[in-house]
Amino acid sequence: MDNRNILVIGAGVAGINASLSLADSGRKVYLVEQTSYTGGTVIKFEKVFSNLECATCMVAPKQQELLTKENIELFTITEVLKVEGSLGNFVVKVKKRARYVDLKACIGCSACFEPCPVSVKNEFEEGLSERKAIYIPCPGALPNVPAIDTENCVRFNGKDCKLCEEACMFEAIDFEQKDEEIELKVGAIVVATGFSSLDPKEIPKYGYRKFSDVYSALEFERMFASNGPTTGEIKLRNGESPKSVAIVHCVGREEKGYCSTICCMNSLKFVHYLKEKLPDVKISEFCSDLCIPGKSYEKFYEQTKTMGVDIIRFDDIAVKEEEKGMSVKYKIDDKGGSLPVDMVILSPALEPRKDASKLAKILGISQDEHGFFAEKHSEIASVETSREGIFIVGCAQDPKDIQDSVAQSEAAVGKILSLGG
Amino acid sequence: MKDEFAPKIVGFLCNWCTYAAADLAGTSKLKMPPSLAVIRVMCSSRVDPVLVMRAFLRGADGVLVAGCHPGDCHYEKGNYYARRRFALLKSVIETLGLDSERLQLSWIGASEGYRFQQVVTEFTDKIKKLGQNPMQKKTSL
Amino acid sequence: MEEKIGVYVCECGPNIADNVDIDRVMKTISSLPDVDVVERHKLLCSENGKKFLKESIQKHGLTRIVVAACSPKQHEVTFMKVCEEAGINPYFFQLTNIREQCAWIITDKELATERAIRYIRAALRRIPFHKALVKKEIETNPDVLVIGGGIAGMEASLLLASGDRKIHLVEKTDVLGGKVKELDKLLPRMESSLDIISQRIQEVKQSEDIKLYTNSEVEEVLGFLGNFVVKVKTGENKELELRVGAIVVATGFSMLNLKQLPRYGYGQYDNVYTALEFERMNIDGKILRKDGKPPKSIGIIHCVGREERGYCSGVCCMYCLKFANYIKSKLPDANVTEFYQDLSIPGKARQKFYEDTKAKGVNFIRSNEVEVMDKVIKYKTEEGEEKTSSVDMVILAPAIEPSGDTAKLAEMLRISQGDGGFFQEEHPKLAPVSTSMEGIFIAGCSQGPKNIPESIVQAQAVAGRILSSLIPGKKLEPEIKTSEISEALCIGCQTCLEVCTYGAIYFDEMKRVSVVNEVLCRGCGNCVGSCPSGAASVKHSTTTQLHQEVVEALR
Amino acid sequence: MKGAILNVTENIAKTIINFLEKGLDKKCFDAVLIPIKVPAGDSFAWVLVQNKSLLKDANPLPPVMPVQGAKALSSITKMGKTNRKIAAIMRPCEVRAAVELSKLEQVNLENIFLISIDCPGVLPLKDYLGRPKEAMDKFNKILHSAQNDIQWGNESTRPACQVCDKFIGTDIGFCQSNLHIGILGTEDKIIFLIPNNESGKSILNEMDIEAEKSVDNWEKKAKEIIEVRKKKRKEVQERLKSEVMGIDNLLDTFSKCINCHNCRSACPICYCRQCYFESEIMKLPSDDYLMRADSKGALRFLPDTLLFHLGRMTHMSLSCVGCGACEDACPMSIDVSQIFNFVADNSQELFNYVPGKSVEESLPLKTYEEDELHKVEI
Repeated sequence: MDNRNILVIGAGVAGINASLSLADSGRKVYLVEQTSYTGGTVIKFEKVFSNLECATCMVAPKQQELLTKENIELFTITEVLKVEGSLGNFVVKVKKRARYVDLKACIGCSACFEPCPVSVKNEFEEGLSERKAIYIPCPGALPNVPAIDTENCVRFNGKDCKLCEEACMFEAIDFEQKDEEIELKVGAIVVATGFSSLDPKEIPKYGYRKFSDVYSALEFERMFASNGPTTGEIKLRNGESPKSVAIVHCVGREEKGYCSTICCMNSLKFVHYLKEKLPDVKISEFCSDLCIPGKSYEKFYEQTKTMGVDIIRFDDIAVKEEEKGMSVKYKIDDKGGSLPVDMVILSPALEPRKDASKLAKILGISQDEHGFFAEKHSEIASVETSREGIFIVGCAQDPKDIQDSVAQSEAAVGKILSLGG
Repeated sequence: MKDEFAPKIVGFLCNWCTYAAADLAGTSKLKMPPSLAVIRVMCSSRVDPVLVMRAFLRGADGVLVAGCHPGDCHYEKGNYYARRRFALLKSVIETLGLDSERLQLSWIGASEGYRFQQVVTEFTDKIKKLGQNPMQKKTSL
Repeated sequence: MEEKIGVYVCECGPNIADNVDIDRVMKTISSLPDVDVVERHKLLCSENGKKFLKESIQKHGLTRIVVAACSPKQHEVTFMKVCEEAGINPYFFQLTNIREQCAWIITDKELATERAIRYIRAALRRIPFHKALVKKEIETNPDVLVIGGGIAGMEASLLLASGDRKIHLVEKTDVLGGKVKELDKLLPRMESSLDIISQRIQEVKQSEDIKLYTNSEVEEVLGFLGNFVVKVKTGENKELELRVGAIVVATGFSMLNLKQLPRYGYGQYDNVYTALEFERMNIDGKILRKDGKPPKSIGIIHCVGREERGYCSGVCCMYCLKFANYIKSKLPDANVTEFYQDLSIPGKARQKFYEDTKAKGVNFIRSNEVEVMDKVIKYKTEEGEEKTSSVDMVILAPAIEPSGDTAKLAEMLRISQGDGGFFQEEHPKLAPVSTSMEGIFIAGCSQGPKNIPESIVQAQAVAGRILSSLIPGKKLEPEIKTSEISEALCIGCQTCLEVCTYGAIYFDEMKRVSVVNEVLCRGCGNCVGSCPSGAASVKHSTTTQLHQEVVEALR
Repeated sequence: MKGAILNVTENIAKTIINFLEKGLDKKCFDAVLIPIKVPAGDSFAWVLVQNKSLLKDANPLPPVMPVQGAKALSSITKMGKTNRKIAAIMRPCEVRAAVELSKLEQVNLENIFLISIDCPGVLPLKDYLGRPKEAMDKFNKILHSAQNDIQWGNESTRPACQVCDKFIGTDIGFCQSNLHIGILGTEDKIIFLIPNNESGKSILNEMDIEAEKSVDNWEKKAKEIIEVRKKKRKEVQERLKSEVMGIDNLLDTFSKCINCHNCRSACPICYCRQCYFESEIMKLPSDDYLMRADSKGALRFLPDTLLFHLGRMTHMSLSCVGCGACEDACPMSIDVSQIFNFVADNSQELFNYVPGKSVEESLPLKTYEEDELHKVEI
């Protein structure tokens, strides 16, 4: 392999792990991340199953190591435009969008947030709280440097506003920064772009975005997050705490035609969240099949059951509005039932990123019928693709849990380093 | 406000979780009483009971040992051992009738800036109610 | 020679200066007897800030540096580099946090200034006790021992083997291929497992960088990362000594012994087969009952032993569906019924395989209580109704268990067994293929029940971990701030040895004292917290250094 | 509970010595570790006897405990196991201390045949040294009142012995000796030989002593006395709570302490090569003491007396077997053993751990449970 440098696309937990291992082995790594922060979806979690470890405690040391590692060059707010060449000699063109804040000068003191007049929904917080036009997604995000969202910033929409620049004592804010296209020469590419969740709005029977207290899994996660919008308080839209909660699995499984692997465990985790804050809340968990494989997952399920949750199986399910709160109507074989609840949490299917097909074309790799990137051989080469030198890891290849995503990222490193050079 | 009792609390914070939570509380500008003197240790299991005892007998109004939640320890099991040592220390102090209320063990994760603020504030209030550590004035100590 | 101490206070723009009276801090600290230089700077971590610091150190010939600025987690490394460039040991340096834990959290400027002064004085009390520490490097042997010649062991060996790295593959039986070679077809495309496995076996046998030892077992493992010495008893009963840098455990799994569960009728009634026996039958070609006739109605029972083992093995649902396909292709009009508790068919491709199988007329019955009698399966439906289904053949999917020698190997390698008795990974999420004993890796079902693709990914991951850390010709740089045990003070009670998570302390039988292995020690200090006599101590976090900070806090 | 019954010839001590001599003859063990009166006659010392004839003036149950038996056994086996069998005849607290030390690698119990004996307690060294003759008579009176006196040996023995509820060398005393000699309620006519494990039984077989007799009435009497002791122990601890506990009481109690650290030297469980409180860690520059004097107004010297005692309690309270050796050793007669015993009871209760009960049971600080002690977490 002539060129030893490696391009990693996506700075989630799989991308970070691959970059660190490749850097440890002495390779130069270009890590390209679409958003302004590292950590991907995992840092949105408060805790991870099955040992309920705090996600930040787990990932933050890796993020910090990433930022201080010599031979890793991190490109944030950057996307891949073009990929040419082959194993050992790829030429990749990337578009690095302007952050409008100098990564070196800024020390993350957040003095520039307060004066900014703009306030819009914060995507990182799933819209549960607002952020300014100059923002970091959540306290503790790394790199701890804000970015200016030109879509909402009034300066980029005609008004001559310099409030953030004036508040900054380090002249870190530079409105003249330009997007730039950069050419990277690499020997191999690791695609770790992760997944996105099905928008439950696409399936009307769940009443998502229609009834007030129907939340998606990620929304509930951010509600429970100690560094999130409500600093961990579980509250309904009207500010009260829910007395009864329904957690619905397999949202979109029928429509998608596959089981997304992690929703059962993630939903069982929510029982611990709820019981921690609301000890006597009544919880019912609606599932069609329990997907809890492996040596530790059933133990977690048994332990969760002892906390007082009734598991209700269903073939079909829908959420109806009542005068007070909602009710979950479910059917199993020929019997059915209806359960009044104050809050509903939906576990939506995992699906490929919206821009997966665009990236597949750029990389010259194929997708499977669901839109996930297609592996070369599902049994013995699940991290390789039809194009030699391009590897796919994590949920970009197939919905899986953090352990398998990290294992796949390490496997890609193994394949790359074993090619020698 | 000057002569009001300002407690002196020694805090052994574990580098990976609680010290990170303290930093996060800082970056989030969460205000808290200036009573805690932070000492950074790599793991809560580094704190041996006699180190805490020396601070306590030397007159610390309060001693806080804080680390990762059990199961989150960066070194896998450190905090389990720390918990046992702390329980032993507290039992010895309690049996001897010295107010063991002044010793506190708390688990604070890296993203729990608010919890860190809450623990420091509540512990300071508790110590204010207990008053100054009598050991400070005992000449024969 | 008296130490020359310099204190540098960073204003961090407004962040510290706004809430800490820097002038008062400078005045107070300068008045202290043992401080030679006290300087301030607008932003020490900026380029010119670092230049200013370096030049000031060199100009005054300082030997100890205290910087009062932000969190050590952010810039300790930055300033240690500056000290190094300025010519002093980076450990003669202490960064004290007067921003996140002082200026930003204390409202009253008076009190914040008082706290900042205390933190600087605490660092000043501590710095005289700092000792110079130097980066260590240790020689390593790049070769690798792989235990287990199954699909995972072979995959790891093939990826790791190279000109400058020899692989020693030790296999207990006389053939490679492990359990996979006992399977007829592989999911999902029903390819013959022989094609895939034999090609792998050929590659292993032909590689001159892989030394294969069949009918061999590991007897003893000594040493540590980069320097293992392993005793292997080979087929010809010879004892071999191998020197390797890393060890990969790929010992696979064994199936639950069905004789332990009489309610499934294995061994009591005819035509009750285990999954592997049924695979054997298909490899031989025909599905026949004991009396030589093809079966008309077959029952396939999932989750056998799941309750007893306390976990779902995750792979049985898929291979039971595969069995149904075996049957439907060989005996199209045979009646097939599958009894399951939960269908574990995760991932993008598995549900489709289930739906295709169901479309072939296979019936599925969910039941948590199933009993096999002679030519009949008794089961209880979810509503509690007792039902029976007459069958003339039963196939059982037993739970996956750790392989027989797991306990012996765990003890020999000083790694622990976790849930289900499988080897315990170092971290369930971020380090699934390494163990707490650095240099010892686990792959495949030895780490937990999993299917073939996941085992292969784990084997490739082990290759990733070894290829990126154990590099031929490159020395290992272990943790610098490790613990150390004073031979004069240690009485050999071994409390530290037993609390050490990483097996980084061993007992010197001759001197009867415990000794720290600085390659494995990660500097957590648990041993120091457990040592009553203070014989153990952690470099750069000694009890005296910590006590000095306590003394200042209580002044 | 089964055991053997031996008829007493002359007195209990003689009978036990004959038993030991027979053991030596039959090669069940090669040497005996047993207390013998010192030539000056006013104390006893542990002696490793190999020549059978020297056993004649040995005393398996001396009136005083100048040296805790476990310390003697530790100095024999600290550097590794003996390759010849030694029979050590000690009090239950000495056996338990030896078992505890074996878990700390300071005693190696291989080839050691531990024999325990019902212990009526021992006299304070001070009382014995002054007038050994009268003290010996007083001790024998206590010993022989073993017939039915429920208050067995609970006034003139040491305070620690008066409240000791683990004076029996079998499971009811949480003790794991190989063989236990019961003398309670035997009116000096017989003694019981009760094997606690296989090696105890095999030794008795080798000496063709059949151990199938029931010892239930002995056990019943022992349990009665244990209950009495437990009650007395609670009463003493209540008294301690009011008289000694609390910062001022503690400071007064230890104000007489002269920092001789005898209590540590006599303690079988304090095994460190150099005590933390005498190591470099505690040696501070003079300005540290000036600073403390400055903030308190005055500072007593030698400093950190209470720190030594409290610190030692955190180190040893989990393993303290309540043998009272510390109190005997204290020149200033501070009732240290009662304070340490009280602290030890609470520490051990925390992990419901009984020191020296079993070799397999790990020391509490060498292990952990994932889900425990939530009451100390805030």
